[in-house]
Amino acid sequence: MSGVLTLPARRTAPGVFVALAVTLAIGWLVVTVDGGQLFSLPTTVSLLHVAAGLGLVAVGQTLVVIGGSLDLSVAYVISLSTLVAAEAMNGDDAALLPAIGLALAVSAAIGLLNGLLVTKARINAFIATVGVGLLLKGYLDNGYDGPAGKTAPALVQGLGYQRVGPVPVSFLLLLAVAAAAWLVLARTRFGHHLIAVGGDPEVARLSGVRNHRVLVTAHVLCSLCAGLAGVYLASRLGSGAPRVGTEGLYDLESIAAVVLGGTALAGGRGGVAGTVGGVLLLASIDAIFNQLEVDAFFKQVIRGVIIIVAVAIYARRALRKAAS
Amino acid sequence: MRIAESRVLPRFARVRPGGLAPIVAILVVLLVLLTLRQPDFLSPPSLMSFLGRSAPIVLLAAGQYFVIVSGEFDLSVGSLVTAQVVVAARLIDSEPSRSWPVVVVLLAFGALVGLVNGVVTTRLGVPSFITTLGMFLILVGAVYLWSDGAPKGGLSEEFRRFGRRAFEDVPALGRIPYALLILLAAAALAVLLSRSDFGRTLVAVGGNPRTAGLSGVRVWRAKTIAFVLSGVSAALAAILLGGYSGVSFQAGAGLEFGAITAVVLGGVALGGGRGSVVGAMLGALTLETLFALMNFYGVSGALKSTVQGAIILLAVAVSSVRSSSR
Amino acid sequence: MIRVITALTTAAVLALAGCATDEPSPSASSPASDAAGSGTGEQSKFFVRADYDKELALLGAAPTGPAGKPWEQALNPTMAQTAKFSKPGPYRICFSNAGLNNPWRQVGFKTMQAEVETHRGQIKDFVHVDAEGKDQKQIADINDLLGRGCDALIVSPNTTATLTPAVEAACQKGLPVIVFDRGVDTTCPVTFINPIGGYGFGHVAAEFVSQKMKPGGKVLALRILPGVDVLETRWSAAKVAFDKAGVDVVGVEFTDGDPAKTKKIVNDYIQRYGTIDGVWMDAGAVAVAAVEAFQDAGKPVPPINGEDQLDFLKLWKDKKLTAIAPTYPTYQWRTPIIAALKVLAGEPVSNPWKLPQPTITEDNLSEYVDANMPPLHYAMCGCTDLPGYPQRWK
Amino acid sequence: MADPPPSPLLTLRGIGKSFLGVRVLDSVDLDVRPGEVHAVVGENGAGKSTLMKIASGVYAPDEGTIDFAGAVRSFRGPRDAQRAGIGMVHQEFNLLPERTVAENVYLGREPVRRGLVDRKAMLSRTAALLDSIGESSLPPQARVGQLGVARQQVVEIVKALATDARLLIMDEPTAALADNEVERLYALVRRLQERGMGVLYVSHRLKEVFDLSGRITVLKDGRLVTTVDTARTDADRLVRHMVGRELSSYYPARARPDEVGPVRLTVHDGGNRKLRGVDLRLRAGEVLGVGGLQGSGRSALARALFGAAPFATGDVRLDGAPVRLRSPRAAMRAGIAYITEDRKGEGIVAGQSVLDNALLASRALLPGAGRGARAARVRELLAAVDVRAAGEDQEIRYLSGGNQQKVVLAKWLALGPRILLFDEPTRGIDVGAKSAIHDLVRQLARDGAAVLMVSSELPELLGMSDRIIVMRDGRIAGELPAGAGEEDVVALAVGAAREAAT
Repeated sequence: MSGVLTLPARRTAPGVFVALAVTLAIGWLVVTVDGGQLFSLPTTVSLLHVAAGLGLVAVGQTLVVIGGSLDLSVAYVISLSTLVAAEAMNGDDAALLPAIGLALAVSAAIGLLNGLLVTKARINAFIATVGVGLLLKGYLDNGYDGPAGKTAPALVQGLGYQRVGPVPVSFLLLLAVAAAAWLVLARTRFGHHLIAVGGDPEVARLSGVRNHRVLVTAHVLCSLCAGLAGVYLASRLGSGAPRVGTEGLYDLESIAAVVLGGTALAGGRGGVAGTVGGVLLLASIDAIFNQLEVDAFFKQVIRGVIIIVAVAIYARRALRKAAS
Repeated sequence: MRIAESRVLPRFARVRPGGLAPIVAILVVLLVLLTLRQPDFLSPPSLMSFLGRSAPIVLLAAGQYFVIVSGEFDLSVGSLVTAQVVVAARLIDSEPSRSWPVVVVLLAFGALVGLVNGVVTTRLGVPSFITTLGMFLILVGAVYLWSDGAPKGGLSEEFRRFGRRAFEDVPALGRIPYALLILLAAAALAVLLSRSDFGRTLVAVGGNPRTAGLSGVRVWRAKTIAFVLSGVSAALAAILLGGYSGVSFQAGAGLEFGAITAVVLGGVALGGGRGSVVGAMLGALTLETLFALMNFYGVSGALKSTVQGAIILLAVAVSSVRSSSR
Repeated sequence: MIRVITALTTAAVLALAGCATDEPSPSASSPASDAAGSGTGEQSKFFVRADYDKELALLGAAPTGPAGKPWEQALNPTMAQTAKFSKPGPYRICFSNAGLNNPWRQVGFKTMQAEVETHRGQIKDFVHVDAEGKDQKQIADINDLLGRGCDALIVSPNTTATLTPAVEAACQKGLPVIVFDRGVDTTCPVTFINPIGGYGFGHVAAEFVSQKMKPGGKVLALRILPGVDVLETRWSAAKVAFDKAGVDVVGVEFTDGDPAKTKKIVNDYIQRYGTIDGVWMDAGAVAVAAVEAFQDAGKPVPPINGEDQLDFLKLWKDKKLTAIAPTYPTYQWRTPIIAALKVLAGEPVSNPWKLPQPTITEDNLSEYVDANMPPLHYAMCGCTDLPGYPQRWK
Repeated sequence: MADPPPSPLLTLRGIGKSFLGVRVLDSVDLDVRPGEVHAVVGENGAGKSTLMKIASGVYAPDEGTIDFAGAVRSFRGPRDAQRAGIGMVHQEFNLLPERTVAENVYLGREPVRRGLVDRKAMLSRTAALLDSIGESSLPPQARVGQLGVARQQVVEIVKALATDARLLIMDEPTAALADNEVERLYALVRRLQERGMGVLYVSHRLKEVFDLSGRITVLKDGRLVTTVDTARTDADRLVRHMVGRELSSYYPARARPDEVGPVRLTVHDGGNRKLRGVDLRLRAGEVLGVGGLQGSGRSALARALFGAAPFATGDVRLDGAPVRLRSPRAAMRAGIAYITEDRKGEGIVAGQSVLDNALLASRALLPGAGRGARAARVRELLAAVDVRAAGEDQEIRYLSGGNQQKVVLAKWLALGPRILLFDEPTRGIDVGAKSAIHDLVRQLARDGAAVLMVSSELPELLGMSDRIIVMRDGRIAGELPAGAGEEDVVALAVGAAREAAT
């Protein structure tokens, strides 16, 4: 027994990064044989942009999933956030910060609602967030018949198109948010409590953790991340778009990225590093298939298979660990 | 063994918490509101056609019930319905004689998808949310791929009558849609099944898998059968839906959420172990009534989802708070 | 907990009540249903009077260009010089596609591929990237294509407003950019190709429906989903026509393109109003379902419009409906290839390039009904002369 | 000695608590002084754990007051109690397997520096705490899931120590500890005592109680029997206080020799991850008791025989024929039933009705067959075991523990088992129902069943068994005949060395 004890508790990097490396290597080979270039500047930039949008949402989603919850309303929150931001800016750089603040505040309020429904009203997170999503959908459908508002030019230039070398500012934003989320999980009391609530709510409660408060906070943070993704998308699109979230399938894709990254859907296990890996994996598949001009529907089949296989592998590993 | 005097009370003294009362109450309120607006809604012809067109979602809810009560999710049913409808159109290709064989193929296909969902979930330890989400992506992608992006062929009238036609000139009722009869038969089967040994065992699996396993239940087998039932119900729903409205890539869109919502509205607990199939089916009927209600009240098309969302949240919140304050 | 429930109750009640008070004006319709003056509610912000007038004028204009080849014709052409893009072939032509997620785009894209095949000598490479209906991905796709040595870039934008910055960025690279179907809010592309457009479509259909029905009759408007510009313009033109004709638009409903939902909606409206005297739709996808709803309810099918999808045309012919099918022709997918080659050869092209937008009526219906093609094929594909017809489209 | 006793740290007055109508505590008074170890003893079901949970804020009392450090408290949760200075070592593990030792120890009160969790401080403080109880070999950054049971218990204790509590509640803290670890715990408790900390110490082991405590409170059936100074009492008197009741002193008559039939089940050299070299013979008509400390392999033996955690090695024979008990189903087919110790976790389906629970095993094993007759038979059985419920459709979670256990028994009896494995058959069951269960167990043996009964309650084990085997470290340490004394069992359970020392 004591031999086992000396093992370090921190686990090695999630398998998703191995998968990412293998995917990129094979992808690079195939694309090169095909006569293309996988790592050309524009392709890399595009890949990172796609990753940035999905990544911001997925990092937030990671937090609620670790807490044993789930947020299926993020797609609508994103759409709403693009609209709030773009309409409040109305093309005026002076309104930039207040508008971003407003968009984030609205998002946070929705997260608060989600959190209260899950904790105080004791509605299963699946139903609660689908329900809130429907509320928002009605608002968007009723209030908007197309893109509205105009993003401040400074934001478009800065967040939307500016880059440092091959790395877009938005991807740096993602890295910053992911690092912040990592810090929150690893180094704040809230983070520790969140992992505990997801791992075993009863243990958390008996240890003096205020489960409800923790879960509500996680939902607020998740919605904030979605709101931030919305601000980013507004900077890319130049305006608010009422269906950008749902068209992008950000709800299901973010969950896919989270589980690809090794976070357990049941909660209590996982982290944002894996999620970023999952996001990069999905974006790389996109990029490779783009280069090869593979049918989008075929890509979808592949994605479905990858998600199932990845989680099956994680499940097998967890099983082996439990047995050892 | 010493035989003591029976302390178990007779059947009429049953206590049944978490029963059908809430969903029946909601349904009645909606029906009253509907009848106030549209007095002839409950007249036989109107009611028959309403029940007929509601059959697919009610069937899906019944199938989803078995999966949810066993503690799992099936998010793949919507895409399965779409796939089935498109496959049916291509296989039948407007050729009447192929209708029956294709019905059989569809049922087998539904069962197969359910089997794969079940085996992957139970044997590979993948959470069913992920398994069926993956299956959702695979089915949608595959069916688009296979049909090259646009449905091919067409459904024969023979195939479509299940979902579209009716026994005409029935005394008192006017017409009885085939779909309604199929629904009634399937619902009766579902009720029987849910009361059967398997059905009760499945509830035990959802309620406490460890107890079930230690009582000799093969948990993985029970759950897999539940997924197969869901797949078969999706096949039936696809046959009726394809019949009702023809071939389209939109045929099954969003039905998985509709079915899960219906089941939860019907008092079935997500996570398993509680609820009845009748409740699930009533939940589906309630959702359909809600849609009709909104049509009759002229709720703006765009606002419908808000009303739907608010009512679902309200109903579920009330019932969950009720049951936890017990 | 109680507070949450109270809030929910309030929301539900407000939502229901808010709509229930629409009672007096039966048109519980999109954006704001309480506008008193017109029966169809407030005009969409997509409605631009000048464009509307221009488009309606184009309906009567005579096309220039080779007869029988509407995809090469232009209405009221205004030529743009392209000499600066002239370069020797063969070319690599790149195409950023909004999506392939509906039959219209599928038929169109196959038509485009076939068109490319007819120019095999001049086009060495045709690069296609599918944005899967996602704005964000299309922006990234366009950026990606800029690094792939394209000689010309064709864009079919997913959303007009949101794709504008990306298209502008592409123009700045000095590449000839050709936009078709939906437009962009910038003049930088070499040309913007599309048929007359949404106003024309909506107007033709609405005129027909209101003329064929009794005056003041009840019309049900069926729309696919809100917020798609092409569809919004169709509806805004229809509104004008309906208001002018003084018909009673009893409902504007979104079907999500789901035939089952369509049938339920139509069925409920038939029950609610007894009869519906006309049906207007912003796209043909669920026209058959709408017709079936009347058939199944045992009611005569009122004047209705569809699109050039074959299932509707067949039904129309078989059941002798009072119908019309304005089109948004898929042959427009041929034109960008033709235009790109012209631009790269330095030949002038019209900008904007307005294509004719034929309407299928009872008179020419039989020309378009082809029992051998699949039900969701679009008759107005202009593809019968292309290589691989009909197999490629089956 | 001459000093007046210091004013109490914790005072409980008139504490009462009921669960679903079952009275588990009735006007209990208790106080703990600073620097005092106050032991609470009583049989299983006496209400000790509930009382501790009330003191630590997990449950709110229905009646009575809690006075801590000079103020009346009404804790709204364990967090309140912790803040006030009451730490608790739980009987069941209260740890997150996925997290490190340090993270578990400081869960809910992580040290913070500049807004962030101070990992260094957390690790060093955990290390210091571990060191202070002589567990410095346990790395603070080890993942708890990788630790053995004993070390997890150590973490559990350290977790409570880390609260800077003024009062520490220890609920059976030594249940999983080895001898040297117990000694260390003693040293630790004494050190805490010197610092002026009060300790509420719940234990079954009288030796510990006498070694450590200053006063002892005896609970019985949810009531206070007495509180005595440890110095003024002895084990005999204490046991009389604990056991002194009429109902449980009665056990049904043992099997007469002519009632014991042939050997039903033999195990030769059975072993798996928790068991080694098990040799066993079980006869029809007898009740074979299995004793031993927690974790000694008692339950593992029952689970191995039931196929839930099968033997990996060895040879099992049923009526002389080899049989492979690889799964519960296989065991059930062979006529074996297993009544688990964890009734809530794996004995019942809480949300299902009495009838559904009683039918579960028959439905699983013989689906569909003769449903009407079977239901009638199960109803008869429910009546026969005297289940008291509002109706057969009542959800089983609303039943008392004893009635739940009877339903579980009916579930197994419906299969007509020939071998019954009882694991703590009367755990958490009120006194009246206990003897009913005892009667049922004996009656089953009398009707020809072979019964194996695991019990940690010595009176029950001694009173019910026709033979007793005692487990230690996954082996059968020895066998005792009917009529053996408690000391014999304890001696075998803890090993001869300890016996000599006592």
